[in-house]
Amino acid sequence: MSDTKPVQEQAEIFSVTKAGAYVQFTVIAPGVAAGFKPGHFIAVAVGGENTAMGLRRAFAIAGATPTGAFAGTVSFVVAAHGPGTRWLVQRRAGEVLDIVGPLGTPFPIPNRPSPAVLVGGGYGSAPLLALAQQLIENGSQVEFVLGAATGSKLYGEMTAKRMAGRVTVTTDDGSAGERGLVTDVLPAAIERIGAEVVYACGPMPMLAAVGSVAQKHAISAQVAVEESMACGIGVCMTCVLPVRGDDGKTRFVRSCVEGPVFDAGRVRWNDVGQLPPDLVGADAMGGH
Amino acid sequence: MSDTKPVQEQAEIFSVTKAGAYVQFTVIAPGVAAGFKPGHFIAVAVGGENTAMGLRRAFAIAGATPTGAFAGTVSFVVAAHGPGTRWLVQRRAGEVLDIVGPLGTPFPIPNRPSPAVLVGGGYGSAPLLALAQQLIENGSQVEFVLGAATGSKLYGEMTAKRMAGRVTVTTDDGSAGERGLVTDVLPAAIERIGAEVVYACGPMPMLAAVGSVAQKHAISAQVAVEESMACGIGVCMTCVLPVRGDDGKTRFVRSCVEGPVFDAGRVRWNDVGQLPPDLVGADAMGGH
Amino acid sequence: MTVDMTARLGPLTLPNPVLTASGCAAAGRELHQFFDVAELGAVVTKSIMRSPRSGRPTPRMAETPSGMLNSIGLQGPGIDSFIANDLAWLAERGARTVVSIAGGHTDEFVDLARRLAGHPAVSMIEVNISCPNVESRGQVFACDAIASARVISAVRRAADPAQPIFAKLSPDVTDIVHIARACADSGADGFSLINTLLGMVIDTDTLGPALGGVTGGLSGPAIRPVAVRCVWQVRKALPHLPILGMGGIRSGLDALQFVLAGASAVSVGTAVFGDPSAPMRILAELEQALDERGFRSLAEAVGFAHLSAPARVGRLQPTAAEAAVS
Amino acid sequence: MTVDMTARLGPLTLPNPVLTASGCAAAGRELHQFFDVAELGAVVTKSIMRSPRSGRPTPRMAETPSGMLNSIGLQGPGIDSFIANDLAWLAERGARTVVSIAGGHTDEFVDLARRLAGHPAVSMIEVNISCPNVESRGQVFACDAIASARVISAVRRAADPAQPIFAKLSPDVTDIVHIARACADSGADGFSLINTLLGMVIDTDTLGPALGGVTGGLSGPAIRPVAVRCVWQVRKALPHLPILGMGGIRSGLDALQFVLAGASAVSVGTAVFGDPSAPMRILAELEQALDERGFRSLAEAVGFAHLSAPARVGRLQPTAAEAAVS
Ligand SMILES: Cc1cc2nc3c(=O)[nH]c(=O)nc-3n(C[C@H](O)[C@H](O)[C@H](O)COP(=O)(O)OP(=O)(O)OC[C@H]3O[C@@H](n4cnc5c(N)ncnc54)[C@H](O)[C@@H]3O)c2cc1C
Ligand SMILES: Cc1cc2nc3c(=O)[nH]c(=O)nc-3n(C[C@H](O)[C@H](O)[C@H](O)COP(=O)(O)OP(=O)(O)OC[C@H]3O[C@@H](n4cnc5c(N)ncnc54)[C@H](O)[C@@H]3O)c2cc1C
Ligand SMILES: Cc1cc2nc3c(=O)[nH]c(=O)nc-3n(C[C@H](O)[C@H](O)[C@H](O)COP(=O)(O)O)c2cc1C
Ligand SMILES: Cc1cc2nc3c(=O)[nH]c(=O)nc-3n(C[C@H](O)[C@H](O)[C@H](O)COP(=O)(O)O)c2cc1C
Ligand code: FES
Ligand code: FES
Repeated sequence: MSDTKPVQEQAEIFSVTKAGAYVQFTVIAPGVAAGFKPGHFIAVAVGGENTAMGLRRAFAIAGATPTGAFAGTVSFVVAAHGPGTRWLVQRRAGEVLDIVGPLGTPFPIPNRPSPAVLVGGGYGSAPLLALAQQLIENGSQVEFVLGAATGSKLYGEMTAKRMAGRVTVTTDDGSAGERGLVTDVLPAAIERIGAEVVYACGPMPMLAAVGSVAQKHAISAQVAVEESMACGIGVCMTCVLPVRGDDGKTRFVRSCVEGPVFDAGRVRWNDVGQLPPDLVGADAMGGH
Repeated sequence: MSDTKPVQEQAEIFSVTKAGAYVQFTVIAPGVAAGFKPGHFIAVAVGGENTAMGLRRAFAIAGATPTGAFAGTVSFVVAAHGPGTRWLVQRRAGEVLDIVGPLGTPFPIPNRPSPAVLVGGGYGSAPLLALAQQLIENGSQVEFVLGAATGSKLYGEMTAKRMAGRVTVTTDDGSAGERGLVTDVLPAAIERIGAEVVYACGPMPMLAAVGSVAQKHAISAQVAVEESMACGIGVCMTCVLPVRGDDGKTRFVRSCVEGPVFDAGRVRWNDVGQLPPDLVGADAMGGH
Repeated sequence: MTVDMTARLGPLTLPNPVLTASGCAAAGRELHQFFDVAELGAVVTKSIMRSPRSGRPTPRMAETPSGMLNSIGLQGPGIDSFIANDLAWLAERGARTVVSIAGGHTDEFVDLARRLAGHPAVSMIEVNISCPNVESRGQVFACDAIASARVISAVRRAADPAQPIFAKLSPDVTDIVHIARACADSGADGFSLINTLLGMVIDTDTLGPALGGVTGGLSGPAIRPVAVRCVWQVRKALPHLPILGMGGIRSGLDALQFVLAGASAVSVGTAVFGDPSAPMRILAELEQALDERGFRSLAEAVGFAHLSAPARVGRLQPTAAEAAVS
Repeated sequence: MTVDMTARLGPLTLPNPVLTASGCAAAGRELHQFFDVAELGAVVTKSIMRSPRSGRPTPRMAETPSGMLNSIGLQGPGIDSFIANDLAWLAERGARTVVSIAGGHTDEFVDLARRLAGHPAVSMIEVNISCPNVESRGQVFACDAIASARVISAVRRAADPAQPIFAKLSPDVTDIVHIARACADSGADGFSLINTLLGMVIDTDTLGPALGGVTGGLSGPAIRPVAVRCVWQVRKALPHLPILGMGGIRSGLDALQFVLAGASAVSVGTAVFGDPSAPMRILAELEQALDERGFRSLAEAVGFAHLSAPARVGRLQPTAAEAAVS
């Protein structure tokens, strides 16, 4: 379990701004901001009073400003997907959101400066911006690879450029940057800076692919996954992934607590949604 | 069934104004306004998208302006009671309400001028204001008796005064008008103008009491009831009351279609919520 | 948009698969103010019994989260008045009609079926066996396979052979497939799934039951997952018998869930209370949803979810295909 | 506010009547970040089995109107690890603990009960018989009176006499009172009502079942009316046995419905996912609601709704009294 204690806050919306296909929120949540590390996420209640939607929605924290002259704020990026996110993107500054966070296990930071490539798919780049800043502060060289289906679904390109200088963009339709996938350009980026680690956030197939590229270069890939979550705090067991442990055994582990950040090399990507027979406890499932 | 055909309209809120303990809405609903007669009600969808509240809420139409220079409007008065009305009173001008109406059977209008006393309990006075205007137009003398638990729960006193001149007010706590019940002052009002009919709208116990006062004066009382309604259009049978028919037999009749206006003398007030054995079809309930 | 929306309920063919639900549309008259009831797949009328019935005392309903409880108690005018007035009115309008019948004992069901025999306006009979059997301490017929079988076989024998009979089952049973099998073996031409779940609300002001009938039937979107599960189970066990699916359908995508699970047509009930024109809207939404997913006909989609993921993928639009394989 | 909130579950006395629900609070650790779990009436732990269990493949949940489906499949570390880690942690915190046990056959339940005997942290055992019986083609124990009775009597004999055992029943049965009676006759000290309803969602993009487990358990406010009805029926039939009520409780007034219907305490499950501190909020709201209605103790309110309206009126606050008589 992450060492920072999550809190529940009634967070006033400070600003809501459109960012391409997405909507970026900044909310006043000093308690969440205080504990924030890159890779953490929040769980937001949606639908308001008398809603039929009882479950929270999870969003990666894109950044946080700890309490100083002003109360601490937290920002996150929302893609309208279904009813909950559609409700969310209709909120306005001044309204209050019920949020819980910071949740999950953040990205591990190397204890000595190490060149890193940060790979973001769609809004997946949101948590990487704060991560980049932290890496740069500890003296690491960073380079970005941002990909999306189309140009409007890229996020944070400008900020990334400002921080890291080098940003390679790919889109499936070629509407921005190079036509293709992030994994087409990732190897070059890794070699350019002699990266010792790759960080990634985005759709699961992309994370799996990034993982194998890193493996080919014999470096580690730390990736933030998205699994359907009912509670987000570790009590319900809906969000599990098959992950290899130190003992070499694979278990279903909670991506809301042990994750969302995992070492890509330990996730059994091809077994996601399956029940591999060698999984610890799979034998006991026989009768049921 | 009422002869006017109800319509469903997406009605923009033209104005929302506080009126004592109540909130008065005026919405743009030409179709509803066109068919309106005093006593009609509307059914309003509440809670918005993804709400857990699937049923409409019923409100008496307080008044309507048919389409002329501007599109027709309909007004109604809301008392915050439970989640649905609490949601409603938080709406603002410019928002859109999904309403169905006009619904129900309106107040019967005597075909020749006839002095009438109009008795309103709480927001029950709302539909009586439009009724008074119609009666006055057909040459009938009208007088108002308005009652409520307390002064802030009176509605329409000023408008009533302007239209009818004579308005007697009673409150349970004496905070406005005379301390007491509408039925304490009703007999005097009836005698003052030699009323030939009493119209009333308000809580059921009040309607029953008004009915017996009218009976003592051997005049008819036309009262608008409030029964819990699921559909408001006559298809579900939740809103029934035990009402005596022309054949002298009592049946459960739908207050959303045959009502909400009934001849008080025909409603078996003491049997509301009961299953009187002489009710048509009560014998068939044996096994079930 | 050129999806063939023809719905086949065994021997019965309807121009489209969206019907009303018994008890949620009376006999069509009131909804006819909002749309032409002849445009429905069919009107399903409120369950009718032999004699006039008062129904239960009020309060008869309580709103619940994404649903409602009702305890109407089958109020109705009795079969004679129903045929003379309601059925006649529906016939005039050219509305296809599914007549729902209910009884306190087998004989009552039989009488009702006989009375409807040969009536041109009757497309089908829905046998509401989710009602109390006076001969067994008011236990609901549909909760007992033997009682259900007895009613269905008797009705099948008594009814006009040209009129298909569907058994309307209750979800309040340990094994709905067991009940469905008993009905199938007794000659049911299909199933209406599902009736309401038995529920209760305590009024926290009066501190007693909120309903005059103490308990009531739970309906609306709240019960949809239970209804879809029942349709899925019965379709899996008895794939040759058609299903009229219902339970919390409020949109075309809700209806699509039932179709994919195995329903050949759907009834829209409680949703009508919130939106009187819901059936017509849902029909349009369902046709569009089928079209977007590459189905050329409703029939292709019936029971589609029972196919394996790979078998389904061929037919899916890109986005869905990804989801299915990923 | 001076309402005595002491809750009595047969031999067991708890300082207050609000517990977590099995599978919705793991073993308390995570919720302890939001409030002190020792302040709960008790922590009810996720059903534990003999050996480690992987649970079912994902997706394991689908949101539904005012509810959700889950198909976790009883993932857990097995009894040894549970006692060594989870139970030890709860004991350290001084948290009262209700341990939920599940098994594939009677022997597994018995072993589990034995392993828990004499453990000081165990206030009570909740026997989750709403799980599949491997010896009868995976039929759920709680759907068969004989299988239920067999498990309960075996567990009662094997368990520490000082540890009350509650039978947790499934609502997916024709007659829950029949199952409850069988459990009572077999020595159950009380009942936990209710477990989830079997439900299903079809994903309209993949056109197949939304859950890896195909069907799942429906929980949340959607099922509350069914849960209240089950509590009412069992309380009416077996008034001498205590009930732990649950199913869609999200507020103090929701909890009050269960208490009035006959529950001596309540479990808060799905609501925790939407509001991690829900149990503490609900406890405060329930105490206030009891106070406003003139109850001096929780005990006075248990089963109150079974009294006749006149009998109730004496005790009501004015507004409610009017409502009750009008
Ligand atoms: C750790 C984590 C971080 C995330 N970060 C972001 C982010 O920064 N920006 C963003 O736009 N989205 C993010 N998501 C995805 C976001 O949570 C879903 O898009 C959202 O929950 C969908 O809700 P909905 O009501 O719009 O859609 P619906 O499909 O109606 O949601 C129904 C249910 O499924 C769950 N669900 C559906 N899709 C997803 C999904 N992709 N991931 C998890 N749960 C899902 C919902 O939580 C809800 O319980 C993140 C998800 C996770 C798990
Ligand atoms: C013909 C008619 C005319 C009405 N006119 C007015 C009016 O002009 N102004 C006004 O403020 N109120 C009026 N009411 C009452 C109003 O409909 C209820 O106060 C409202 O439905 C309560 O909804 P809620 O969600 O706030 O309360 P809840 O108690 O949460 O409602 C739950 C359910 O019970 C039903 N219900 C609860 N109380 C009533 C009630 N008193 N009458 C009918 N249904 C009820 C609701 O429709 C809903 O389905 C009228 C009711 C009827 C039947
Ligand atoms: C007010 C009401 C009355 C009903 N009356 C009947 C009835 O008379 N006969 C019947 O078979 N089902 C009856 N039902 C059940 C519906 O036909 C339907 O099976 C159930 O409500 C589930 O569908 P829904 O969620 O779309 O309403 C009634 C339902 C409601 C809400
Ligand atoms: C995710 C999840 C997991 C559950 N796991 C269990 C379990 O392991 N054992 C059990 O007896 N009940 C389990 N339940 C059922 C709950 O304990 C409870 O009986 C049911 O959810 C109804 O209460 P609720 O609506 O408050 O959640 C689970 C429920 C959910 C939602
Ligand atoms: S979402 Fe509940 S355990 Fe992860
Ligand atoms: S409210 Fe449905 S019939 Fe009157």
